[in-house]
Amino acid sequence: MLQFTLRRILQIIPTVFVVALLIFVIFSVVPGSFAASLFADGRTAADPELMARLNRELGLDKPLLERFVIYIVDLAHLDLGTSFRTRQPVIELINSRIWASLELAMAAMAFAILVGVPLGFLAALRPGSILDTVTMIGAVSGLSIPQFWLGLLMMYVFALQLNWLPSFGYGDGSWRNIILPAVTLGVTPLALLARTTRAGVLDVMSADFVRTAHSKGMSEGQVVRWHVARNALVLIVTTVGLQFGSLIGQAVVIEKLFSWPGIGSLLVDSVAIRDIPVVQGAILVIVLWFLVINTAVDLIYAAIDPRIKQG
Amino acid sequence: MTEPLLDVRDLVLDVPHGRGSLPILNRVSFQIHPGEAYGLVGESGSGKSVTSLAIMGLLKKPLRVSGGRIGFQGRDLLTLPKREMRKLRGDRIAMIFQEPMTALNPLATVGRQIAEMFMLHQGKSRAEAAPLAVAALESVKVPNADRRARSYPHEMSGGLRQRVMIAMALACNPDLLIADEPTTALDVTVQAEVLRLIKDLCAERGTAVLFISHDLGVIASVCQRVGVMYAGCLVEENETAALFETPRHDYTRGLLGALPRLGSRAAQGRQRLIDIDSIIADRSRLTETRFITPRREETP
Amino acid sequence: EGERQGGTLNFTAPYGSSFATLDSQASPNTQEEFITQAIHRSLYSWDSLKNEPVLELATSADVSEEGTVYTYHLRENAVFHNDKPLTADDIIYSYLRIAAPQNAFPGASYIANIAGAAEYIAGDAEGISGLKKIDDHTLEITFVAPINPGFALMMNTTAIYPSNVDEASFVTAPVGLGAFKFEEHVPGSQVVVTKFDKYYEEGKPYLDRVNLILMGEDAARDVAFRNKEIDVSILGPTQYQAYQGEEGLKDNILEVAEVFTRNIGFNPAFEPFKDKRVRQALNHAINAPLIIERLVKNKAYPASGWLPVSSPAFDPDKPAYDFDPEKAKALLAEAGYADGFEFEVTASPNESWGVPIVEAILPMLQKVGVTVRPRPVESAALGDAITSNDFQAYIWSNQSGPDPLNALRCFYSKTLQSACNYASYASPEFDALYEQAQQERDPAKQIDLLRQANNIVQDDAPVWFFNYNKAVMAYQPWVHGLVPNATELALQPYDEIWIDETAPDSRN
Amino acid sequence: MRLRFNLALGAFLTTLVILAGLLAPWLAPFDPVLDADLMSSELPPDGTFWFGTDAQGRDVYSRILYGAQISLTVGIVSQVINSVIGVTLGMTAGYWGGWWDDLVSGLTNVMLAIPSLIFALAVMAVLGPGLPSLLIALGLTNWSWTCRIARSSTLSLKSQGYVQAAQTLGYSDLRIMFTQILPNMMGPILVMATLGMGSAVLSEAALSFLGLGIQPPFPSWGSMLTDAQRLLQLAPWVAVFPGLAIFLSVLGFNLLGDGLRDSLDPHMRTRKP
Amino acid sequence: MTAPLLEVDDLHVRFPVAGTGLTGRGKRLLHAVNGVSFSLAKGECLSIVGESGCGKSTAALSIMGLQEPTEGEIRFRGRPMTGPSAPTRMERAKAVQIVFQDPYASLNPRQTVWRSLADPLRLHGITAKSESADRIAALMRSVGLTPEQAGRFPHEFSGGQRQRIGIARALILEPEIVVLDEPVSALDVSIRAQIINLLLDLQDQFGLSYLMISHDLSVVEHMSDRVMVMYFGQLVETGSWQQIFASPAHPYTRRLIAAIPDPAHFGRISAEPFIDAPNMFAPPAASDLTEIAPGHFIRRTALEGAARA
Ligand SMILES: Nc1ncnc2c1ncn2[C@@H]1O[C@H](COP(=O)(O)OP(=O)(O)OP(=O)(O)O)[C@@H](O)[C@H]1O
Ligand SMILES: Nc1ncnc2c1ncn2[C@@H]1O[C@H](COP(=O)(O)OP(=O)(O)OP(=O)(O)O)[C@@H](O)[C@H]1O
Ligand SMILES: [Mg+2]
Ligand SMILES: [Mg+2]
Repeated sequence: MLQFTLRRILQIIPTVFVVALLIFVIFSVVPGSFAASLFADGRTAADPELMARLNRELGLDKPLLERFVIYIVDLAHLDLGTSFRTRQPVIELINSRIWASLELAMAAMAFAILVGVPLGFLAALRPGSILDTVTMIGAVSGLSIPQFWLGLLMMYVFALQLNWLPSFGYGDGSWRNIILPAVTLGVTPLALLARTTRAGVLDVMSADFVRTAHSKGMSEGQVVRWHVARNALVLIVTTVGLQFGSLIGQAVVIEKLFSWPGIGSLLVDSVAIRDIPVVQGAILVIVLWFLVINTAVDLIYAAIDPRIKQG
Repeated sequence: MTEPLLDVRDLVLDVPHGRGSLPILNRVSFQIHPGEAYGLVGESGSGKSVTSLAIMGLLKKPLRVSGGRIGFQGRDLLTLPKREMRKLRGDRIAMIFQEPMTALNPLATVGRQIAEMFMLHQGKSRAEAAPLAVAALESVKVPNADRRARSYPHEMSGGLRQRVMIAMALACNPDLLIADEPTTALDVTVQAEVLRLIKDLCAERGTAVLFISHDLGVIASVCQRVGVMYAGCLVEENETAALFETPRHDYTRGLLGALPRLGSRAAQGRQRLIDIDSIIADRSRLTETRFITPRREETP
Repeated sequence: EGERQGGTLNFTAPYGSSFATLDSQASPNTQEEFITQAIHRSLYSWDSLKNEPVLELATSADVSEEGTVYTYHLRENAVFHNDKPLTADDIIYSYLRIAAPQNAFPGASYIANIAGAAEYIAGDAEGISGLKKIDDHTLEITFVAPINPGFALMMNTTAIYPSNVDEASFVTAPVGLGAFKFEEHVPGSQVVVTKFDKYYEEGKPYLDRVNLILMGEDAARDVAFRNKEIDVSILGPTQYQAYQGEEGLKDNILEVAEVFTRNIGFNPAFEPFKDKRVRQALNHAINAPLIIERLVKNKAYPASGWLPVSSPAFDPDKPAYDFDPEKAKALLAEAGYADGFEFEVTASPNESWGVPIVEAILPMLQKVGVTVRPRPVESAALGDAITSNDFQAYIWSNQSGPDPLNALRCFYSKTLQSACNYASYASPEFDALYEQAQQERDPAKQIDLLRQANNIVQDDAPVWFFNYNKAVMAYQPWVHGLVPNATELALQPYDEIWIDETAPDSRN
Repeated sequence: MRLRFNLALGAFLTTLVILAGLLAPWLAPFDPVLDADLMSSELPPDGTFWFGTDAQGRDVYSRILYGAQISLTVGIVSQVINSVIGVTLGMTAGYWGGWWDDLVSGLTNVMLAIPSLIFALAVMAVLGPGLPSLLIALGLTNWSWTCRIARSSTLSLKSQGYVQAAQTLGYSDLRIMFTQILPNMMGPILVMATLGMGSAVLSEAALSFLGLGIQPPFPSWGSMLTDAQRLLQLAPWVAVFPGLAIFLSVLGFNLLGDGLRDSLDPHMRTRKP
Repeated sequence: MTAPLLEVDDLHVRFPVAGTGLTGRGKRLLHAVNGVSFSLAKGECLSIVGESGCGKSTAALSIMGLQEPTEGEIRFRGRPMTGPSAPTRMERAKAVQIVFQDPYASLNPRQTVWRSLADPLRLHGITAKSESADRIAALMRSVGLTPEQAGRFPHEFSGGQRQRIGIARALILEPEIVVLDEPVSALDVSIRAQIINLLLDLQDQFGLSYLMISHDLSVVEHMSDRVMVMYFGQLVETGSWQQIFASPAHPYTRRLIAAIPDPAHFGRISAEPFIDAPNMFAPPAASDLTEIAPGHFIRRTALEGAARA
């Protein structure tokens, strides 16, 4: 098990390396520059000398290959570089944002799990019932709604019309601020979870060993508790992991809309002003998060499912 | 003759189809006496499995029983309340399925899965049930039962898994064991071991067996009496030896002649195998043919 | 009038969802100026009411004969938040830091006016020769030309930092001379500043605390303002219109003509735009007032020329191009484009000076036979596209004040295209007038020359003159002391602001 | 029963979008770009302007009809690109195995690890806003799932008797892939593509919101919705209709995809009542 | 005996199996086929029997060219089918064809039967419509179907009919050898007889050589001329069908035969004692087969190993 764990963790490294390479290449050909973005709002006249000086100071005048080597060497020392804009280490910037993102992702995921899994379970236990139909229609609708449209609607209804919740921002970090963005963000994973849970439970319910369990004289409830739940969990854990892992990436839009100070809005803002080290750092961290979560899921998986450890 | 343990009478089964229904079983009747091994043979789709599921009360949705009765120890299983039926299942009537791979929960140790029988029917706690499960495994001659009880189904070979199924089925000393093609998925040599196990254990404990197979050879080596099913009907029933010697029904005759028999080439040279289709020209007529028993000798 | 001490102000920073840095000298963005405004002070400051720069950290300044040497007598009561009293050393330290070549700070171009600064910036000198400390509270600065140094040295990027603090800490824990001291930065959310008891202005500030809340999205700001979660909000056009029509909101709106001119710049390298008549025709063909009324919701003043209404050199008598499609067609025909032509406008997504405006002029120009296509670019790529002269036309918003001399520099033919002569304008008449104005020491005459120069630009129409921004701020009824700052309305003197007792409890 | 209803509703909505797109020039009462009269901007829905007008005075109804063309283009083209990339890589990887398989699988894992919206954002930043960039960006982002499915389908089809028979009959690898494997995995690929169309339309909206979508004057639903965001209070219809259009068309694609999957997978069919 | 059509010489097939080490290293080799040699004469039916997983199919796939042998040589009419001078797929196609176990997976569901039969013909240069039509019609009749039925799709046929089509496809290029991998074990009892009869008829008609894999010994006895018994990748006994069934010499062969439930001997289950399974990753060194009677060979080491266990 320890070997398995270590091996899965080691497997992350090449992926991260390729991702780093990929985003370096992409952002080395991106049009626009940090220096020019300083004057983009037209508030100050562009100063070509300043721009040239800035590019030199930021090392942007060096050849591409040299920059890449520096970047990779730094990366190997766990140094994500220095932000063009704030001239702070990127790692500090990310550290100041990642926790808000994690908070949001966890809240959204908690919402999705607490609502989605029970709904999917109940729907699967009574296929064809009204609850099932409504849940499944709701789920496919949840997957079809443009997220920021939903966010806007929620903002207007719950914040403006009903005045129940604050509409934006992190505030002082109270739970009231997180509700709207978390719910908006949680809709997609919720819908997916409800669907996979239902499908998973139905799948397990039609498995032969469930028939065996019935033939032993178990009641429906016992079958579900003793045999179905754990098997369905395997599927649910996968979906939860995939969703949780990619949630931070998906949160970009929601973070922007709700002015949530997470890594997603940092990323978008940094792309807009071409603060490339921050962009690269943020993407790497988001990817790393995805990989770590998925590795964790694999490990959980191995803990639940004895068949995994072998291979 | 003793009172039959299982008395299936005129069992009719169908599935709703449009306004009407499609027949699946057509007035199937047979009896099994305590301690007796009864074989059901027939081609694929003839209704062997649904018969066994009907007895267990495990028919799935579209299938329904629309006539007849299934008597078991004097009670009609078809009218038994669900709770009562649950108590019988596993305790008095147990079942072994074809695929030992999928019939076991992959995420639970086999010991746990056997122990459940004691927890369900004898009110044992988990701790009390565990050693009983090991004992059950020992009874089906699983080596190292103690260690095996802690392993998962995927860690076992097909033959071992089927032994686990047998241990599970026989855990509560049922009066009737239903085995639905328990060896089809196994290698010949393993099949022989499993068959012997079923045969010996049931004989030892006096458990009656309803043994389902499409392989006459397998049936012959386990059962005293055989029923031949065809298209939802029981077309012939007889003592095993008698059935082989003097098959009366065309279908039975076809079935016996369709397969080469070991040693026959050496004895008689290569003979052309019988093509059942050529014997039974009109398959649809067959469903209307009457049930043939040794007592009511009729030819269709 | 009953200024009241105490309370908390929730002020929005509306230009993005984060503060880039707390080091004001390092950032040219408006977003960071909110922090500067609260925490820092520069040598000069902008007087919104007089509409001119005034001395801030000095009580008086003596100017030499030729107008190039200034002797500043610094305030004796000014103290940094770390208790260090302000001395001439701090100013020299700050200007050196701003201009240091390895820093590449945006404020360097303002320091460049000081004698010897250019050499220092280029890395050829150890210090700036024009900066001389006379004593702790007397500083002599020599400028390269007789200019008004106030415009440059009032900028937030030329803020004065204490000379006894580790530089690295400016990014995270700024120390300044302002009325408020830094308390806390919640990244991506807000910066909190609190009252500085030793502030040099007697009795100020009134507020105990200001929360500078980040809120880039209009809609979010709107909702928050209506929920009374924030005390002031910068309004976009549609919100402006909505607020004007609502009881309880419409009375608390502050408007000012800001010193920005929105325009479509024409590249004379593109064949049709070589002809002045084509450029004029386009000015006639577009119904700017209608766009301003309907699309910009009157949150702008129609532009009659380059210099804005609030500029001292603005000429109220010079009429704007009238909307006259017939005349436009005639001009186009004269120029040989009777059948029209097609061109691309490089545009960012900005709602007030971006693609939506191009969309609105598209049918108007179609009517005179000219086909226009937006070429959308990201905001970050707009500057690059324009300064690299890679466009047929662009739509932008450019600063056109408050200093008219500096504003018109962008049409001086010796100014590089990439510097700010984006439309590559070159006119001998204009150049002559401009050079004269540069030398003129009498402010009134200088203004007059600039006014004439401005009118030449208008006649030549190197750009389509669209509008001057009207900045609009909504504030809650309990907020007092806001001023119409033409340089940037959102920048308010926090030390002047106070709130009355009708404010919600959370802020009282 | 429910299966058929869902499939029918999905087919209906999808047909509606296709018809709206194809017939836009005839159905739309106004030009989506040029009929912009600022004097009639932000009018609520009425007899002339069924869905009202937007800030530039354009007819929202006409723009939505034309917007269907763009959404369909985005959905179809991006999914065609996705499927071609995914199927080519997945099928060859599954069929040939070896280092090529390792390479493709590695690449797939990398792509899966980068959230698709962020990858699209990066590609859009490089290519600049606009329809062609968007098609490329979305076409390059979601092939990894298709690739995985194509690979695993190929692996299972490869061991099917008829594929092995084709090898023994002398078919070349390419011929086997095109005549034996590809036709037999079109089902799941089609399902992926249909579902992918929905997410492409959603991604278009999200990218527009982030300032990197298709830019005006093209009447894309995403950019309409983004523009309408600031009008939400003054002229809610400008936001409501494009939002609904996105929702209903994506719902259509999703229901159709689900329906196709269920009807292609008999296992699912028997399970659903 | 005539010159052998097919010769298999010391065939080895090993599969790398991923290890469980830290980086997935420590790969192990699974010896699926371990030194198998035999030859097949024209018109002969040679059967391979053995436990599930003992390498029967792998050996067959190597002969078909679907699995590269790790070692050893396969010759068709003396010409090597493996190694550098191996024939192309096209050339090989006319020598050996295969009939698969699962009739449901062995036909492309998206092609009509006609296309499944016509395409290979076209590929092999028979482009004339009339010629290929004639050949298909004749073949359809030979396997007991009508030419008209060729226009249908596989799902319109029953399992037995599909198996007939599978046989037709194997014969369409007129190969000399047909490999039968469990040709009847997936079929219902009632249909098996038809297919067995058909296979024997076709062998007569076309002078085919069969290499049959089966674990159903009664079918093997019925059809084969010679029988090879395989046990964990190795041949343990080969001989004529009479020798194998009348006087099995290897304990595994004996066990196999004894395990067959025989209707004639109802009530009797015989099971020889268990032999411990050899380790597939470290198989016993191959030793030569010993001839115990003319044409009857047996492997000694395995025998002794088994006897010891
Ligand atoms: N859920 C169902 N719905 C409709 N028909 C069914 C259902 N289950 C079984 N049947 C039909 O009932 C008939 C009998 O099936 P059953 O499974 O009992 O056959 P069997 O004799 O066990 O065959 P096999 O040897 O293949 O297991 C078949 O014709 C089958 O098609
Ligand atoms: N591609 C492969 N990769 C790894 N191992 C394989 C592969 N193919 C077969 N094997 C292994 O090789 C051994 C022999 O397999 P093979 O399919 O030849 O057995 P078989 O005798 O045909 O069995 P059956 O009677 O079950 O068909 C088995 O242990 C199998 O797991
Ligand atoms: Mg059955
Ligand atoms: Mg095999």
